[in-house]
Amino acid sequence: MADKPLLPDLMKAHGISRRGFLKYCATLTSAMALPPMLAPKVAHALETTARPSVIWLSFQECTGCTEAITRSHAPTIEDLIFNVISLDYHHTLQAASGDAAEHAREQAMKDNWGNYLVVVDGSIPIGNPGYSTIAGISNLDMLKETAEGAAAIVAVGTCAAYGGIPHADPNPTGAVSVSDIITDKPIINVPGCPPIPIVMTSVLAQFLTFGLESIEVDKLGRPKAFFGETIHDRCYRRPFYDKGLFAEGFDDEGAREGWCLYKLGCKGPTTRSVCATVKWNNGTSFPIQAGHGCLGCTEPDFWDNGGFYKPLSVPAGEYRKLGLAAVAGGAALGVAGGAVGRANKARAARAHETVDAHDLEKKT
Amino acid sequence: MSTNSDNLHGREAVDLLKSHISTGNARPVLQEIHAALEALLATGTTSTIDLGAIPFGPGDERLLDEVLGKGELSATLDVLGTSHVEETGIPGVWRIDHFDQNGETLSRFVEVTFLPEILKTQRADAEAGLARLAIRLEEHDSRTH
Amino acid sequence: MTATLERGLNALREQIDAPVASFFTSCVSCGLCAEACLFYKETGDPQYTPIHKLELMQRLWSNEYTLLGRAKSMLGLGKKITDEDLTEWETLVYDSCTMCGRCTMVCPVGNDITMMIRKMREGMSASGHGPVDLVGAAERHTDGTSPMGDLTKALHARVKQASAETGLEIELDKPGVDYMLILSSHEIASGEEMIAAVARIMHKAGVTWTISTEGFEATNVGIQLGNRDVARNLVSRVVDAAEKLGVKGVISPECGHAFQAIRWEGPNLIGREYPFEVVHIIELLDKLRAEGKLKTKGKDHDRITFHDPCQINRRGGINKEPRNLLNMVSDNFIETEDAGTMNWCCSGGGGVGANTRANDLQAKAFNIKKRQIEAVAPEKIVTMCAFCHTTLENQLEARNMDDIEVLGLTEMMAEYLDDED
Amino acid sequence: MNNPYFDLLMWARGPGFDIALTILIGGILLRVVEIVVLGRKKDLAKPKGSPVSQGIKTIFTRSVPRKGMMKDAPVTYIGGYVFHIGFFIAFFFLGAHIALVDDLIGLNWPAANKALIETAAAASVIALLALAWTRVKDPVRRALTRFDDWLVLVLSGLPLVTGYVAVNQIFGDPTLMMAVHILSAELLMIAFPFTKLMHAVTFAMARYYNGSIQGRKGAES
Repeated sequence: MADKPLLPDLMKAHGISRRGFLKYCATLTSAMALPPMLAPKVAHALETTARPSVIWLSFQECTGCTEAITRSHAPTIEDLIFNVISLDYHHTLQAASGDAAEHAREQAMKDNWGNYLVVVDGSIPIGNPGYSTIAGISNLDMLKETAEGAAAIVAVGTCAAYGGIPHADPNPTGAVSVSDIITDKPIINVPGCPPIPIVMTSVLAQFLTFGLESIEVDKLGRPKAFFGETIHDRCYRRPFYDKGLFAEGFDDEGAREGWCLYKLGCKGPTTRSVCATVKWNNGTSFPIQAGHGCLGCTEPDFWDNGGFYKPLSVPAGEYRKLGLAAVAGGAALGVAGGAVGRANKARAARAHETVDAHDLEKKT
Repeated sequence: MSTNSDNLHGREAVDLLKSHISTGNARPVLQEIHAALEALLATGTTSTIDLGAIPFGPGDERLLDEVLGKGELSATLDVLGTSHVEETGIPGVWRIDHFDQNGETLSRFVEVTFLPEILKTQRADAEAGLARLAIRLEEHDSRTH
Repeated sequence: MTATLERGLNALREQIDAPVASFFTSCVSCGLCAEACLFYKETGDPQYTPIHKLELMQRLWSNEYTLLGRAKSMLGLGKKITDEDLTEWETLVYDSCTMCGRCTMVCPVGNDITMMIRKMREGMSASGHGPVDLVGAAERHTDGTSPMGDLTKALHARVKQASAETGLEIELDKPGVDYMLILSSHEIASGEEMIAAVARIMHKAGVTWTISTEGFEATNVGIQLGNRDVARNLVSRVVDAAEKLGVKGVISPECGHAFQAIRWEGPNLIGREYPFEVVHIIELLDKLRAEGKLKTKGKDHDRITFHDPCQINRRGGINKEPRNLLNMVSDNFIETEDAGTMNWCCSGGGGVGANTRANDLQAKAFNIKKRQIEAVAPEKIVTMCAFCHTTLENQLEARNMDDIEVLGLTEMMAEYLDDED
Repeated sequence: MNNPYFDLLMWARGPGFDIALTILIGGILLRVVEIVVLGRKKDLAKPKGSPVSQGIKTIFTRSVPRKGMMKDAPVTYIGGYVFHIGFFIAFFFLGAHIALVDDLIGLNWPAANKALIETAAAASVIALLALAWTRVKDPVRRALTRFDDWLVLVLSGLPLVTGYVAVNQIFGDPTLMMAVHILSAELLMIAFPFTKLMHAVTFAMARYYNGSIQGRKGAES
C-alpha cells in the first residue's frame, strides 16, 4: 500500500494545478452532501490518506450499476480509480480476464488482508448456488471468501442492498442481499436501480477520505446524507401536492403544467433518495422532472409495491372480488339474521295472550 | 401568464411556463446571502453556499439571477474542465460554477467574499511556476549562447 | 291471568320492528334528547334523559334482534332483563314521560323516542309494571263506559242541559247523520258547555250529528298505559258504534291522546281501515271556516295565548287550524316562545296527570310552561285538549296564577258564533 | 433484506385493506338488511300528509338543529358539526383519498389544498376532544357513555392524527406512519358495522322512518 502515491502527488505528476485540486475538493465535498466549509478537510484527507485496494464483485445483476457509475461526473469513476482508490478487481472494467482476473483478486486480498474494501453489485441466489457463478465459483462462496478479509463492504444497487428485482415475487432464484449473508462486517447499502452515479462515487469517496465512522447510516444501512429525506420532501412539484393539484394522466393539462404525479403512482413520499436535488445525467433531470412518477427503487421490495402506476393510497390487493363476496355474504347474513329476528317476533306474537285490564297486575 | 406569452407556441410556451415553476427556495437563499454579506462587512467572515444542496426549480434560478444580476468581473479558469467565476451585480457576492471536460456541471456555489480563493494564485502553483521559470530562463540562455 | 316478566318481555318482543332497530342502531348517545325533555330540564337529573328510559328495550333488541347480540347471548355475555330492572324503570317510563314528542323532534339521527316509549309501555304493562292509577282507570273503563266509571246517565243529563240551553234538539243514537261526536269524560263531567258549543256551531253550519250511548267515551287509557289489548277493546266500542249508526265521520273532541287513539292508532289496533273518517273538532271547525259555514262576530280584546296539546299538534299534525280560528275571534293573540310544533308540554299528558305517584315530579316539570306563560303575561290561555285544560288550571292555581282564565277553543268559537240568520 | 415498515405498509394496502373492506361492506349490509328484514306493519290509518316525501325530506332537514337547541347544548352541536364537516373535508378532499375513491368506484373530483385539509383535520380533532370532554364532565352524557362511545371517539380521531403525522413527518418513519395511518383507517372500517359508527349509515333510515311517521300524520318532523 505504501507504494501507492497520494492524490496531490498524482495530480502534480499529471500537470494539474493546485487550483484544480481545490476545484476537485469543492466538487467532491458538494457531492458528498457535506457543507462547503468542510472542503479544506476533504483536501487534507486526500493529501494524507493512502488509496486503499477495492475489490468489486458483480453477482446476479444487470450491469446497470456499473454502467451508471462509469457515468458519474463528480467524482468520475476515473477519478476514483486513478485518484482515490486502487480498483484491483472488477470483472467488467478490468483488462485481465479468466484465471488472470481471479488471480488479481486473490493477490489483492492477500496483499491487503483485513484492509481492503469490497464493493458488491447484484443479489446472491441461494435457492441454487449454480444459478450464478464466476470462474466456476458460486456467488455465495465468492462473497463469503472475499468478505472474510474485508475492512468493510459497500452494497451498491438495490439488488446487493435488498435483493432487488431478482428478489421480487416469486423470487425464483432465492435471491438475497449481501446483508442477508454477511453479518460480521460493516456494510453500507447504496440502493437504487441503479443508484445515482455520484451517490455511489461520493459514498466511496467519503468512505475512503473520512473513514467508515464518518458515514451515518439509517436502519436500512443507507448513508443518511443521501437517503435521509424522501424524494417527496425535496421534490420541486411538492408545492402542487400541497395545493392539491395533481396530474390525472400523462398527457393532461396537469401533466403539462408540471403538477404532482402522486395520482399517477409516484412513490416519492415513501422513497428516500436525493434524486430531486442531485438529479441524474450530471444534474440534468430526474424521473419526476421528466414527467414520470418515482418507482421507489431505493426501497426494499420496490418491485412489489402494488404497481408503479397505482397511487400509494390505493389498495394493492384483490379487494374487488372480496368486495363482491362481502356484498353477497353480508346480505345473506343480514337476511338470515333478520329472519331469526322475525321468527323471534312471530313466536312472541303466537305466545301473546289477549289480556284485559284486569290481567295487568301480578296476582300471587 | 404575461400577455407576451400569447404569441408563444410549443416548446417556447412550455419553457416559459416552466420558468415559473418554483419551490420557493430562492427567497431564503437570498436572505442567507444577505446575512452573509452583512457578516463579511462586519467581521470579514467569508461564506460559501452550495447550490447543489438546495432543491431549485427553474423559477428559483430565475429569481436568483434577477435579484443578483450581472457584475463587473468575470473570469474563466481552465483546469480539469472549465470553471466560471463571476462577481454578481452585488459586489462581494460571487457565483462559481465548475464544469468538467465535457462541459457538464460539476458543482455550483455562491461565495460571499472579497476575492474567491480559487482566483488567487496558490502557493504550490507559484512554487512550481518559479521552478518552471528557472528552467525556461536556462533554456533561453542556452539557446542564445 | 296474572302479569309475568315473560309476558312482558314477550309483549316487548312483538314491538321490535325495522324503525326501532334503525333507531337503536343510530343512537350515538349524544344526550341532546335530554335538552328537549321537560323532566330533565326542570330537574337536571340525568336519569330523565329520554333515551335512557329505553335502555331495557335497547337491551332486548341488542340481545335478540342483532346477530352480534345473539352471539353474545349464546356465550352468556348478554345482560338479561330482570323483573327488578322493570321495577326500576317503571317510574322512568311512566312518571317522567308525557310522550310529548319533543325528543323525537330534536334527535339528530331522527330517532322517534316517543314512539318507542309507547312500545316500551306494552312490555311494562304486560309484566305488571303499569302504574296503579292507570291500571285502575283501565279496569273502570273496561267494566264501565269511562275511566270514571259509567257516565251514561251523566251524558243523558248533559245533553238535556245543552239542549235546553241552546234551544236546539240534540238526538242521541241517531243513525245516518254526518258525524258522531265522542267526548272525553272530563268534558262530560265538567259541564254541558262542550256539547252546547258543538250543537250551536253544527246547527249554524248545517251539519248533522249525534252522540252514541254505546260509544261516547273518547279517552283511551290503553294508549297511555301502553296495552294494545285494552286499547283495542276501548277503541272498538267507538268504531262499532259509528258503524252501527252509519255515520260519515267521527269527531274527536278536545283531547290529545283520544285523538291519537281514534285517529292514528285505532285502525292499526283493530287491524282494518275505518269505513268512516275521523276528524278532530278543531280540524272540522277550520274546514267549516274555510267553506264559509262558520262565521263569527266580535272579537275578544283580552291578551290571549294558545297552548298546543302535544298529541294534537306535534304528534297529531294540527297546527295552523287552531290559529286560523283564534285569529277570527281574538285581536290580542300572542304566541308563547316555542309555540306550535315545539311547544312545551303541560306536564299532564301520557298518563302522568292521572298518575298520582307522579304529582310532585309533574309539578316541577310544569315550571318551564309556567315561565313561558309568565313571559307573555296573558289574561287567557286557550287550548284544544280537555286534559291540558285541566292541568293548566290546576297547576296555575297551585301557583296562585288562577287569575289567568283557561278556555277550550271550541267553546270560545261558539261564544263568538254569528247566530243571526 | 427487507424493510419491516414497508412490508407493513404493503400489508395495510393489500390484505389489510381487503379484510377491512370486506368486513366493512359485509358488515354494513348485514346490519342494514337485518334491520330492513324485520319490517314494519302497514299503517292502516288514513294518511293526512305524505309519509314518503316527508321521510326523504327529513333525512336532510334533520341536519339543522331546531331553534333554541344550539344554546342548550353548544358543545355537542358545534363539536358535532365541526367534527363531521372537518372529517368530511379531510377525507374527501385530500388528493390521496380521492385517488382511493377513484380506484374504488371511478369517481374523481378536485382536491383541496393542504392548508384547508389540515385546518379541517385539526378542527375535527379538537371537536372530538371537546365531545370527549362533555362525556366526562356533563352528567347526561356521562350517564349515557359506554365503552362503545369511547372506542368510537378514539377510532375516529386516530386516522386524522396519524394522517397528519404521516404527511408532515412529525415523528416516526414516513413509511411506518403511512402504514399506521392506513391501518388506523382500516380499524375504523372494521369497527364500523359493529359499533355506533353505524349511525353514519342508519341515520338516513332512522330519519326517514321518523319523517314518514310524522309525515303520515301531517305533522312536522
